Amino acid sequence: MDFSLTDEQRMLQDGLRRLLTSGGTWDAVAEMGVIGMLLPEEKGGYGGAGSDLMVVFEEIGRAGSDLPLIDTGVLGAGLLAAAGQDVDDVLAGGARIALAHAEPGSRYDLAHVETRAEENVDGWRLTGRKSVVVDAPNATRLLVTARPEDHAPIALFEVDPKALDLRGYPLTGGGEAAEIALDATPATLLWADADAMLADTHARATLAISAEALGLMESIRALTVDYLRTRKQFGRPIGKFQVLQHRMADLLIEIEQARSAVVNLAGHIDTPDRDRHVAATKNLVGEVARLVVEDSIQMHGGIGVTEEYDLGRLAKRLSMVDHRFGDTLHHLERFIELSA
Amino acid sequence: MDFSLTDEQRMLQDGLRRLLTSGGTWDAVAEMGVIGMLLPEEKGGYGGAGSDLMVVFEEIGRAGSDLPLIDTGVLGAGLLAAAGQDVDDVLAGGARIALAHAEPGSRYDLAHVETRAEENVDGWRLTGRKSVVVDAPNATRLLVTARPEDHAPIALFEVDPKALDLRGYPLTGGGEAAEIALDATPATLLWADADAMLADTHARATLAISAEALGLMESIRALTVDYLRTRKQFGRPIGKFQVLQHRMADLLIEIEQARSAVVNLAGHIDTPDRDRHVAATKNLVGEVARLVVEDSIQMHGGIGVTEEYDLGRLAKRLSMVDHRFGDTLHHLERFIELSA
Amino acid sequence: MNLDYTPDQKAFRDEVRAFLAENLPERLTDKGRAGRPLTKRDHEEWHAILNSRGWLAGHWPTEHGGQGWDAVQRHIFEMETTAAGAPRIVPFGVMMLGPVLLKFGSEAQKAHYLPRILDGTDWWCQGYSEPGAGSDLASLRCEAVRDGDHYVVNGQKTWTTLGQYADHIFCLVRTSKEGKPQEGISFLLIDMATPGIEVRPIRLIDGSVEVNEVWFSDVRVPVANLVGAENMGWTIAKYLLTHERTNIAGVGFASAGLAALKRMAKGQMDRGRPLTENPHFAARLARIEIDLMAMATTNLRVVSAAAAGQAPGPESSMLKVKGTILRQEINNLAKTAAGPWALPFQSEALEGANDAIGPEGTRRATATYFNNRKLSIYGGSNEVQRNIIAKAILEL
Amino acid sequence: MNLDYTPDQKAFRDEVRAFLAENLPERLTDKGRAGRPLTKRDHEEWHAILNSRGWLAGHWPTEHGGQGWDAVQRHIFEMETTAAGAPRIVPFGVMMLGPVLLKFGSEAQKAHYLPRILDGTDWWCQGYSEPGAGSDLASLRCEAVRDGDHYVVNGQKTWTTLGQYADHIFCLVRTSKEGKPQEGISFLLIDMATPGIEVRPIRLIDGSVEVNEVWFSDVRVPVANLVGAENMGWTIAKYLLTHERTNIAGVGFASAGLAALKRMAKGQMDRGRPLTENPHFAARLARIEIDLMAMATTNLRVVSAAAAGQAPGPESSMLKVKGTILRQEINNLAKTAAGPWALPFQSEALEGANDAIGPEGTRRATATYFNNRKLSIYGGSNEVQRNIIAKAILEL
Repeated sequence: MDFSLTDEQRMLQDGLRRLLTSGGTWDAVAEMGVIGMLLPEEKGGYGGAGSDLMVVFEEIGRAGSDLPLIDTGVLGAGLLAAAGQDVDDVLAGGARIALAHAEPGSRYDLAHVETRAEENVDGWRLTGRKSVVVDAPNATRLLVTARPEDHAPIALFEVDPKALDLRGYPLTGGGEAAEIALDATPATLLWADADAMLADTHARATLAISAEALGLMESIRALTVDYLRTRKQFGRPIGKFQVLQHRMADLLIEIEQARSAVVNLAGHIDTPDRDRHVAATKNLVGEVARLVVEDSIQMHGGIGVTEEYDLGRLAKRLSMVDHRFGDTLHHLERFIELSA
Repeated sequence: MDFSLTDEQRMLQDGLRRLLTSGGTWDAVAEMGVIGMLLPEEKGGYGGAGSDLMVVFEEIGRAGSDLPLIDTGVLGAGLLAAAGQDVDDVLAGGARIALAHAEPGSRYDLAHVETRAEENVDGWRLTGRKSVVVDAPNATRLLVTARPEDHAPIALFEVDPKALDLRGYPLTGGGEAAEIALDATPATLLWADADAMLADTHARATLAISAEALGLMESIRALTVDYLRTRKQFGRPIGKFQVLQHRMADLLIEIEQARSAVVNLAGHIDTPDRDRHVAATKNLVGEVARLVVEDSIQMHGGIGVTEEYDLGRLAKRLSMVDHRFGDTLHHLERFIELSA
Repeated sequence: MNLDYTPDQKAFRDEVRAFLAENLPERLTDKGRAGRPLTKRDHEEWHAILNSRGWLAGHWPTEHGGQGWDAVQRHIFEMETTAAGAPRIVPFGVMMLGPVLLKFGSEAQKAHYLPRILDGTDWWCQGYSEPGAGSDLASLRCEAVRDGDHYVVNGQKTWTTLGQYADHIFCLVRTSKEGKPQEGISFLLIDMATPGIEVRPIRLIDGSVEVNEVWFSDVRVPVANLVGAENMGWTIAKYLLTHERTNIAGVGFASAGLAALKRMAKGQMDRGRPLTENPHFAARLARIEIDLMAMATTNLRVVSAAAAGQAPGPESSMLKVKGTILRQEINNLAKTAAGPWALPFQSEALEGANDAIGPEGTRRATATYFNNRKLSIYGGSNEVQRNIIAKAILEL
Repeated sequence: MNLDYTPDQKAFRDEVRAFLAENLPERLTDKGRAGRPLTKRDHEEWHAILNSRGWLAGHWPTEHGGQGWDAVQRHIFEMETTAAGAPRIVPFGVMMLGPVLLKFGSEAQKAHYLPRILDGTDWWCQGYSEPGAGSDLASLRCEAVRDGDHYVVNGQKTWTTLGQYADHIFCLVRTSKEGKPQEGISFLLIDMATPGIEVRPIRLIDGSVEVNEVWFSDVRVPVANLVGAENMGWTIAKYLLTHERTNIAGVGFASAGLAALKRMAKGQMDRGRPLTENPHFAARLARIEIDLMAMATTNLRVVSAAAAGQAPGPESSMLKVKGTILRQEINNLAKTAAGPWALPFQSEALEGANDAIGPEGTRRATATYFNNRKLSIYGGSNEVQRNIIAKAILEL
């Protein structure tokens, strides 16, 4: 039993924290080798353990960064590698990849794919709609899921993003996404039976976003503690009010719970019990995230919801964690099913 | 729109409160005419409005009384009157009635009756088990439900309690109950198709116990406010600690919610929307009861769980409200079904 | 005990309904339903419609252009207008300054200002909070120094809602530093066209620009604009905090919000069934509805007592706390129901662009969730309300 | 990062399991499973079994009859014994007084008392709380006045758990009224056979009689029974509050409680299906289990840091709060699961009567629910724990 980081992980943590504090760009992060840390050696990377993902994404969260590391690194590179593609260029930062999987009616159901793939003499063509495709407006490579027919396995394709009808928009808390309409769009088949690799990469993406949430919580906690110590009302620091003291103590307790949940998932990401931990962790992190968002804003008062103060942006990002890869309700139900 | 009581109701309230404070007995309460207030004129009583029940049972709860008014007055007299029986003697206090309806496996499901009724030349005989029959050890009359065959309507019988195998025991928070084994026990048929009258009397019993819960909450609130004002710790009344102040404020808010829920049910007990209000009120009262029980004990500290201090008994009675006529979970599910 | 309205109250309700059916512009209800913010013009249009019927300030006495409604009538009006999707009445003139002038204003002030509130000549905003004095109003520092027939005002106000639309502001200002902090505060009416006033918008995280900072530099305000006596501002502010708050629970908003949430959730598919059939979602919806059914009655009990002339106690604080918790709960569940559609940032600024993302009911869920965090912060934060309740019941 | 035990730790775990399989009497686990309270004899029997293996106080140093277990080994032992349904070790001698004597006791005290704790000669209880000093220990008044070679003790202690079984009590007593209240407190060992001591049971609402009042009238205690220096009692009490609390989260109890709850609920039918298939019940069960999975890891993180020699911070307070909330949540859900079977009053007194009502798992649900309200009250109430956490993080 050992909860400490390896020396390499500690170096990665320190380096990444410093880089992100000074406004690390996509290129700088890639150059540091961070993307390669997200994949195991057998897939071309040089990390890929649950704890590697935890270290990287906790820092991403702590900095409130909106670099699309989950999309390019965990989902994109993960799927490409699983499909037997060379990812050296991706790990070096040479591509930004978006995964167009969710559809307007799919909510959080990975199996809901109505986009249709048809093969003719020219190759494959895809028709359907893809929804809230994160980082698609900036992607140089686009992975798309579709089914050749009802009930067939989900197949993974690549589509040229330049050839697309793509409607981009900003995301709450940073970053961008797009709605994508496919209308007999030419595509290259990467893998015909992609269900397992989708489940696997989404489990890892759930770990990543949960760790990111943890980092966000830590930053919000620090901001709030600082505010309680310095902001004065009724003639004394508001942190002297017992009600706020206890609320802060409860937040701290719950953030520790979130950290443990992320540790649990990191430690089980490559075990048979993975899915149950995915559900437990994402549910707990979602519950705690709501508490942290709402209580930290409440303790700040009005300034907590202004754009110029940092809390608002962090709180928005943290609040949005519940809306990717399944929310608290979705994972509660999953946990019950998997526990039966 | 009028939330005030009639002059008669106010007199009843005052009189009953005075009587119960001085340790009112069953006979004294009956003599005051309280049982008759629970039934409408067409059933032989002289009250029976939702607000009549609310007034009576709020006082029962406030006093922490364990007089079996629900069992004899609401269920017993209610069912007898609905079955066309004369209830003058019951309203005068001449009988104590227990309803043996629930069975070991029925939980809160009114329709779950496996006790079998068989008719032969000597009349009806009942076989089965009845469970947690409140006040049965003291009952002079015993009503029993049974079915002549599977899926037949539930029929209502009367059985001589003296002829029974009855195992009595005390209840948490006061009063007694019994497990009853029926083995070809002779019985008199009162009504062959009793489903509707069971639903009706149980709706009224739910109103009664919800009002009783409200009275218990008010007494616990008063005890707790008093304790916060007088008990000193760290050199000042513990009511000076902001955390306890806010917790008490929240209790007060929730007790007002419980009062409103009881008012809602009292106002809808004879309307088509009755069942939805039964579910809403019992659910809310159960949730608030848990909060009041746990927080009042916590604010009292150790003394709150000692037998000699009054809080413990009141808290136990209040906590048991969730275990009669359906608990918060049962009524949550009912409310969802009825709202669909 | 009778939960039904009296025949007179029913008749009034029907009258309100008929008026709304006839006069409430569909353009405005559509905007409200889509969660799009109203322009100044929209508000003015609706105020004028109500005023034409004498209902803009129905709770004012008849001699000042109101109807003398009691608390129950006022409640009925609020419930009906909210249920119909009418815009809320901008409260600063009608709900706040009006009652203050009626209670504390001079005859000249009443004669001058009240008609101008009704006919829309003046648009008021509120200057209470300061950067260092939010919930702790007693520590406010914006000061008014007497100079002949004028006060000279210097300082800053903040969180001034819709201040960008206003041409007048009523302010709490410090006129004395003697005695207890709350004893040196006065209530002052200020024309925002006076030189030295600057309004700066504050952008909130939902993208909205409804609140503002207001800066005062040597702003000269006639002494005639003082309401009540000098240093009486605290009394006036407290009066507004406990009286005139029949709608503090926001039952109408909550009911409308819950209905919209249900409509929206029914249309969201979750693993092959409408989200409303997910038992865990249904449970949270049911808990809210059950709580709201009770709160509506708590509210009516308070309204009914107020109509019968009973003095308000800590009830308005209780309604404020429970009401804001419930509305925020509804907002949170709406954000949950929106699912992945909660992710796109759809601020007011996008309103005109006609390119909103996702099904209509989901589009403003996230923005509303964040915007309504304010409910438990402003108007006396919920912590301050709990202090008030505790003080009243514990008498310590 | 590795969540698995090391090979050595696994070997130790297997060793504990094998020992329990061999030596834990079924009679005791049966009693525990049925929720029946253990007698003094039961406890003594189990202590003797453990002591025969040297495991009664495995965390004590080897020279005093322990095994020198680190925090992880101690955790493994606690988890395994709880999972096997073994009685808990009565903590007052082994977990509380032992570590105090090891840290603060004289050589003579160690030599005399420690072996007697292990072999069961002495049964200790704790004299901390007083009627006016529960969470506020600094205000305690039970006083010890020096008189030659003795202290003369007068006053009252309360909430003395299992005091009716004890022959010795360790007490916090006031030896000085100078300075801050906590500066005049001393830690005293008292033989309960000394004249002037009276024990009166306190009956609790679950029917149990596990706590007591202890009265002292002119009780003469040899000065040699003082632990540490005079007026050093506060330091000793604080040491116990932050150290030696590896099991404060009660993960083992919670896990065993949750498992029992699941077993019981599966057997309760709810409208034709096992209660565990009611989605609303299942949701509450799942939330508890998810929270417990995380808390178990929080606990291990703290244990692991302690084993690595890190000083305890506010972590033990955090574990106390979360742990008691979770256990009380489990108790409440068990009461819910018991349904109407929660109604019969089944106190300890009925234990021998062999006439318990309802299915076995349901019988003690209500009593346990009420009895365990104490978890958030004693050992420093959860309010006091939150004060400690806030002080540590806010540094105000």
